[in-house]
Amino acid sequence: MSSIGTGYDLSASQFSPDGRVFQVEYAMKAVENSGTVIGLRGTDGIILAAEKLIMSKLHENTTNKRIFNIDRHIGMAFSGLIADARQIVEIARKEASNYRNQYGSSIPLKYLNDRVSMYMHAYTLYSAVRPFGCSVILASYQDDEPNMFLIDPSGVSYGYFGCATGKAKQSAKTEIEKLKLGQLSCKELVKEAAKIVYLVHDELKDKNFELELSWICKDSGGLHVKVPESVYADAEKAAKQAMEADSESDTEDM
Amino acid sequence: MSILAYNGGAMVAMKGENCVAIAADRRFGIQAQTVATNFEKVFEMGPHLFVGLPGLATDTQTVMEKLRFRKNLYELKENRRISPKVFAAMISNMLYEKRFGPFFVEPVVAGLMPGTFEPYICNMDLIGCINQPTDFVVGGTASAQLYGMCEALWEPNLGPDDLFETISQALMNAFDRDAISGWGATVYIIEKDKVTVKNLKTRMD
Amino acid sequence: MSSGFTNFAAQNGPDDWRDAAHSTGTSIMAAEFDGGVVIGADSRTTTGAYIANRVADKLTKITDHIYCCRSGSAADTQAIADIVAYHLNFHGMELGEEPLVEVGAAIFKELCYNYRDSLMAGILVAGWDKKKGGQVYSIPIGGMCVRQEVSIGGSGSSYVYGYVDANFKPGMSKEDCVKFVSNTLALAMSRDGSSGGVVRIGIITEKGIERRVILGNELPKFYEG
Amino acid sequence: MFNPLESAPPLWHNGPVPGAFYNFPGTQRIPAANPITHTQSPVTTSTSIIAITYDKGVLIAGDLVASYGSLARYRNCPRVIEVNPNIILGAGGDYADFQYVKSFIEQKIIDEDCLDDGLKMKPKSLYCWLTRIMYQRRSKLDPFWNNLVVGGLQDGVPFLGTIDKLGTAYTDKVICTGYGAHIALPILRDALDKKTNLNLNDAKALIKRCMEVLFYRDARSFPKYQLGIIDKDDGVKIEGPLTVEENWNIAYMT
Amino acid sequence: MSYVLCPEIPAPGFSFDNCKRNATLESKGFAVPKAIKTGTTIVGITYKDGVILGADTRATEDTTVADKNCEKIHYLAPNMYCCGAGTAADTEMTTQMVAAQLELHKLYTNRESRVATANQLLKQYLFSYQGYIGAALILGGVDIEGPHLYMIHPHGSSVDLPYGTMGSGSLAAIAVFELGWKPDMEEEAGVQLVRDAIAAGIFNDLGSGSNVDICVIRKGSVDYKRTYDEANKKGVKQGSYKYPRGTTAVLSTKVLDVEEVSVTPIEAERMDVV
Amino acid sequence: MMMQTEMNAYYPDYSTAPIQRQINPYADNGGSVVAIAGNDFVVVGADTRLSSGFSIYTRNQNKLFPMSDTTVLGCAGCWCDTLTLTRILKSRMQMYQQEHNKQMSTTACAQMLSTMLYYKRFFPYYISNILVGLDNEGKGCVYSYDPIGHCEKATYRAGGSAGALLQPLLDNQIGQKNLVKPSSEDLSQEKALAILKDVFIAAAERDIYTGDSVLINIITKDGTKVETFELRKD
Repeated sequence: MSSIGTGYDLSASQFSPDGRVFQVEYAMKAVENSGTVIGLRGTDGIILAAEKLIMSKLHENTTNKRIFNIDRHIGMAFSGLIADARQIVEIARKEASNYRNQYGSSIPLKYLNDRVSMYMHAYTLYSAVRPFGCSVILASYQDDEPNMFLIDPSGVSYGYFGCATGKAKQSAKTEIEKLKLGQLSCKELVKEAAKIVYLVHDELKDKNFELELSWICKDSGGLHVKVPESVYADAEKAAKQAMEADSESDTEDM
Repeated sequence: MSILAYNGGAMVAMKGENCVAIAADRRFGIQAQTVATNFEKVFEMGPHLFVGLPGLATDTQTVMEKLRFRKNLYELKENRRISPKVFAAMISNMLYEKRFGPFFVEPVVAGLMPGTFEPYICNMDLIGCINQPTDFVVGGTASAQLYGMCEALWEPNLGPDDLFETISQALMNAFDRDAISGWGATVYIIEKDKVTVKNLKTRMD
Repeated sequence: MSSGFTNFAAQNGPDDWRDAAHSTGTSIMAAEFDGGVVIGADSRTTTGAYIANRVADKLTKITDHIYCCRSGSAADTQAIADIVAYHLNFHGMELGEEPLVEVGAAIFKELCYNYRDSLMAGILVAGWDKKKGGQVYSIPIGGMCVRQEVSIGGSGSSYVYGYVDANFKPGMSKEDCVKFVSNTLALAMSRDGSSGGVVRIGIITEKGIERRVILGNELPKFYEG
Repeated sequence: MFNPLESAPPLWHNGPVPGAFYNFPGTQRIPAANPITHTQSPVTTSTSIIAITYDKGVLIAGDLVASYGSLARYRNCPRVIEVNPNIILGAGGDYADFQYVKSFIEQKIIDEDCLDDGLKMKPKSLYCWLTRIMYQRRSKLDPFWNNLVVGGLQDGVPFLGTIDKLGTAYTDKVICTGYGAHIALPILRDALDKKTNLNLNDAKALIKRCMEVLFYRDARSFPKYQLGIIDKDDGVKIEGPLTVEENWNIAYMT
Repeated sequence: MSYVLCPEIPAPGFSFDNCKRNATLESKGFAVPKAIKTGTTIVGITYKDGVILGADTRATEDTTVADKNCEKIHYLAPNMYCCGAGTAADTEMTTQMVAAQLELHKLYTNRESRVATANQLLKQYLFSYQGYIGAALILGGVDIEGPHLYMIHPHGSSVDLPYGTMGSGSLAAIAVFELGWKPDMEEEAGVQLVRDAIAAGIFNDLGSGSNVDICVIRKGSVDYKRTYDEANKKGVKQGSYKYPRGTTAVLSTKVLDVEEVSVTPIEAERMDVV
Repeated sequence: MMMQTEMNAYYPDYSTAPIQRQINPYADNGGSVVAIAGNDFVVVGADTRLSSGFSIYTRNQNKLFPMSDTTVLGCAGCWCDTLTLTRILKSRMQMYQQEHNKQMSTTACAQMLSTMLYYKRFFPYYISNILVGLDNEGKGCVYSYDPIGHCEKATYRAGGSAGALLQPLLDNQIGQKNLVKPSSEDLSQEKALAILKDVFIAAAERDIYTGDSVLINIITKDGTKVETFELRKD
C-alpha cells in the first residue's frame, strides 16, 4: 500500500488518481486480518469451513459463530468484522423472507447473491458510509444443484467450485486447487476441508482456534446444517492425523 | 327498549304451607319518570284468587277488565266460583287468541284451589304459555333480580308469617336494583280463612 | 358487496341451522327412455348447512303412474304434492280411468303459477300414460311448464347441465337410462353441498313403478381432485 | 306517540326530556353515524376441525374440501399441518386467510431455525402469538376468518388450544370448531367423562366416529380427511387422506 | 251488534285487533318482547315394539330459564304423543287443538286414531300459517299399521323417519343416534339411548337443561316417564335465609275475612264411548 | 317481489342476491363474578363456564387473574378483550414492580385499570371487571367498573351475565338493606364464603351462561387461597 496518506483514502466516494478506492481496499485488509474461511463445492453439495480464532479462553465455545443460516436451504460463512457480517446476515435473511412472502417459493441463490452483493456495493459509493469489512460465502443446494458465491467488500461476487477468504486465503487456495472438486462428494470433502483449515492455521500467531464445519447437501436433506457430530469428529481426527504426518515428514525433510 | 318496560313494575308470587302470597310494587311511570305511587297491579278475582298483570299499564287495565268480564260470565253460567287453574287456562286462551298482536302483559296468578285449599301459582308469557312451578313465579321489569332473590330465599313449607317476610324481602331488594319499579309495595297473603293485605315501607327513590 | 364477489356469508356460520327453513337444496332428474321414464333424486334435506334428513325421499307418488321430484321448500312442495294427488285421484275417479301425465303437470303448473309469489318450489313431473307413453314435465320456480325429454332440477343441477347435454340420447334402453341418471346425480351430489346421501331411483313404465336405492358408498366414482 | 325524542319537547335547550332516561347532547341515534366498518366475509371456506388430547399426545382432524358457497369446489385442500416437531395446527374457515396465516407461521419457524440456537417453539407460545395476531386483526375490523386449533407437546405434556376470528382463545382437552362444536363435541366430551385417560387407539377410534357423523350431518363436509398426530414417542405424523366409513342402511327404512 | 246482556260469541281463531297498535309501537322504537321459547332438545326413535319419545325440561326466555321443569311431551291421543320445540305457547296450543280434533275424529269414526292423520292435521295447520307459528314437533305413536315417527318442521313439512331430533340441542342428540341407533332395539336399550341423546343436549346445549322426560308408546300401552332422569340436581344451599319475623317494615295492614264456603267437588261423569 | 327477497333469507340455496356481512368485533362469552370484602379479607368467585350463543366452549376457564399478592381481577364478558386487557395489565404491574421495586397497591391498580379502560372509550373493552384486594391498611376492598372505566368502590359486588340476579341478594344479606333491625356484627369470612356459594347456586339455576363450577380466591394478609365449588352442568 504505497499510497497511504495521500489524502484520497478519506472517503469511499473518491477515487485516487490511479483509479483506486482506498476505503474498499482497507476493508479488504480488515478481511485479511480474520480467520480463514473456505467453501468447497462437491458433486452433491457444499461444505463451509471456518477457522474461528479464539481471542480469549474465557469465551464460551459456541459463541461468535462464523457460519449462519440464511434460510433453510442457504448458508453463509464470513471472514472479517463480525458486527459487519451480522448486518449482512440480517439483510440476507430479510431478502430470503421477502422473496418467500412475495413469490411463495424459496429464494434462488443467484438472486440472493445479486441482492446481497448490490447491497454491499452500495456501501462503497457514498462518503457518509464505510464499506463492509467482511467477505461472505453464500452456499445453497437447490434442485440437486450446489451453488456457491463469494462476495467481497467491494460488492464483487463470483461463483466458485472452491473459494477461500481471510488470513490464509492464498495458501488455502493453493490447497483447494489440489483437490479434484468436480468429482468428490461432500462426505469426502468434509475431511479435506478440515485438513485445509488445520493446515493453513498459523500456530505461531494464533494459538487456539475452533473448527466450524457446516454443509448443505443431499445427506442433509437440502438443509443447511452443522455437520453431524460423528462426521465432525472423523474430519477433525483425519485433519489432526494429517497434520501429524505432515510434521513428521517435515522433520524427516529436515 | 321493550314495550313491557315502558311503565315498569315488579311482581312475584310464592307458595307456602297452606297459603300463597303475591306481591307487587306500586309505581306507575312513563319510562324513567314516576307518575304515581299508588298504582295497583294485583287484582282480586275471587276470595282466594288474585291475578297480577305486570307490563304495559294500559294493557294491565284492559286485560283486567276483559278477564273480570269473562270470569263473571263464567261464574254466572256455571253458578260456582272459578278455580285458579281454570282461570289461568282462561287467561292463557285469551292471550293466545292474540298470538300475532299480543297484549303486553305477563300475568301472574295466585290462589287456593276451591275445596282442597291447595296453593296454586302460575305465570305466563305475553302469548299465554303457562308455567306452573312448585316454588315461585316472577314477572315485570325486575324479573331477573327477583329470580336471583327467590332462588336463594325461597324454601318449602313456609307459614303465612314467614312467607310474608320472604316474599317482601325478595321483592323489595329486587326492585331496589331496578330503576323503573318500586315506590312502595303491596303484599297479599292468601290463607283459607283470610287474606292479609300489607303495604310495605320501602325506599321511595 | 361492491367488488362483485358472490358472497355466501349466510351459509357459512355454524349457527345458520337455527334460523334457516327446512329446504330440499337438491339434485333431481327425470329422463324418458324407450317405454317409460326414469326419475331420480338425492336424499339430503338441509336447514342451513345442517343436514336435517340424510335419507329423504324426494320422489313423491301422485298416482300409480305419475310421480313428482320435489325441490325448493320442503313445506311448500309437500303441500302442493298433497293437493295435486288429491285433485288427480279425484279426477281419475270421475273419469273412470288413469289420468294423463300432462293433466297432472297442468295442475302442478296452475298451483305453482297462481301462488308464485309465496311458493318456493321447483318440480319435475314424470310418468307414463297410454296416450303419450313416458313423459317428463319441468315446472321451475315461477310456474312455467314445459315438456322435456330429459330434465334436471334443484341446486345441484347447475353443475351437470354439460354432462346431461353430452350424454343424453333419445330412446335409450332402460338400464342405460338408469345408469345415465345415477351418473348424473352422483356428479351433481359430489359437487353440490346441498345434495348428497343416497340416490333414489324410480322407473315408471306401463307396469307401474320400480324403486331402487344406490347407497352413498356404492355411487359411481368420478375424478375427485 | 311514545318516542320522547319526537313527542315532548325538552324542558329547556339541551335539557331533560320528560319521560326519557338521559339526554346527553349528541346522543340521538343517527343510523349513518356508526363507526367505520369494513365489510368482508369468507369466500372459499372449509368446515369443522376436531381435536382431542390423549395420554401421550394430541390428534387433530379436518376434511379436505374447500367450499365456494355450497359448491364443493376444491377437494384436495389440506388444513392440518405440521408447524415444527413440537406443534401441529388445524384450521377451518376462509382458506385464503389460512394460507396467509400459514405462510407467516412458516416464516416464523424459519426465522427461528436461522437463529440456530437449538430451541424450538412450543405450542403455548404459538397459541399465544396467534391469539395476539387474531385479536389485532379483529381490532382493525378486518379479521382473519378462521378458527385455528393448536396442538402439541409442551415439555412433553399434551397441549390443545383454539383461537377464533375475534381472538377468543381457550384450551381444553377436546376442541371442535364449526359444526363439529355442535355435533362432535358432545360425543368427545361424553367419551372423556367416561374414560379420562385415553390412549392413541381410543382417540383415533373416537375421531373416526366423529368424522363419520359429521359427514352424515354437515352439508359442507367431505368423506376424505387428514389426521394430524403428535405423539410423545413417535413425533409428528400427518396421516391421510383417510376415507370415512359410511353406513346408509336406514335409507331402506323410509 | 252485541248486546251487553248477551255478548256476541267471538269468532274462533286468532284475533288481530292489536296488530296495528303494536306495529305503531314497534315503529316508534319499542322492541316487541320475546315470548318464552323452549330452546329444546326433543328426540324420538322407533324400536322393536313401538316408539320412544324424549325431551328435556327447560324453557328459556332469552338467556334466563323461565321454567325449570316444563312438560314438552304433549298428549295427542291415547296411542300418540308429540314433543314440541320452539315457541312454547305455540307448541302447547297447537298440540292441544290437534288433540281435540283427534278426539272428535275418533268419536266420529269410532276407530283408534292413526298417526298419519295427526301428521296431516299438524302439517296442514302449520303450513297455513307459513312458519309464523313456531312449532317444531316430533310426533310418535303406534296404530294399526305399527309404530310411526314424524318430524314436523314449523313451515309445515314433515318426514317419516326411524329416528330423529329437533330443537336447539338436535345436533348434539343426533350424534348419539347416528352412533347408537340400530333397527329393532330392545325397549331397555332404546330408553337408554334416548336418555343419552337428551343428556347430550342438556349438557352441551345451553338452551336445553334440567331433567329427562321419556314416553314409551307400545301397541296398546303407554309409559310416560316424567322426570325419568334428573340430569342435574340443584346445589345444596349453605345456609337458610329465613328472616326473623318483623324484619320487614309495614305501613298498613288490612285483613279481608273469607267466609267459609263449603264446596263439594263433583267427579265429572265419564262420557260413554263405545 | 319483496316477498321473494324475504324468502331468500330462508332458502340460502336458492338465493342469487349478494349478502353482506358486517363483522361484530365483540362476543358475549358469559360468566359471572361476585366479590365480597370484609375487614381483613376479601373473597372473589367466578364461574368457570366459557360460552357463546348456545354452546359451551369450555367448562374449565379461570376468570380470576391475580395481579399482585393482594390483588385479583375478575372478568366477565367478551373473552378476547379480557385476554388482551389482563395481559396488558399484568405487564404494567410488572413494569411498576421493576421500576419502583415494590408491588403496586390495590388502590393504585384500581385507578390504573380505570384509566386503561377509559383510554379505549370509543372502542371499549366489553368486559365487566371487578377488582378486589387488600388496601394499605389490610382492609378488604372491591372495585367495580363499567366497560369504559367508571370505577366504584364497594364492599360487595356482582357482575357479569348473572349480575342482575345476584346483586339484590348481596344488598340484602351483606348490605343489610331493607331490614328493620340491621345486624351490627362484622361479616365473617365463613359467612361471606357461604353467601358467595349460595348466590352462585341461585345464578346457575336461572342464568344459562353461569354454571359448571366456581373458582374462589380468598385473599387475606397471609396470601391467596384458592377453592373450587361445583355447580350444575346443564
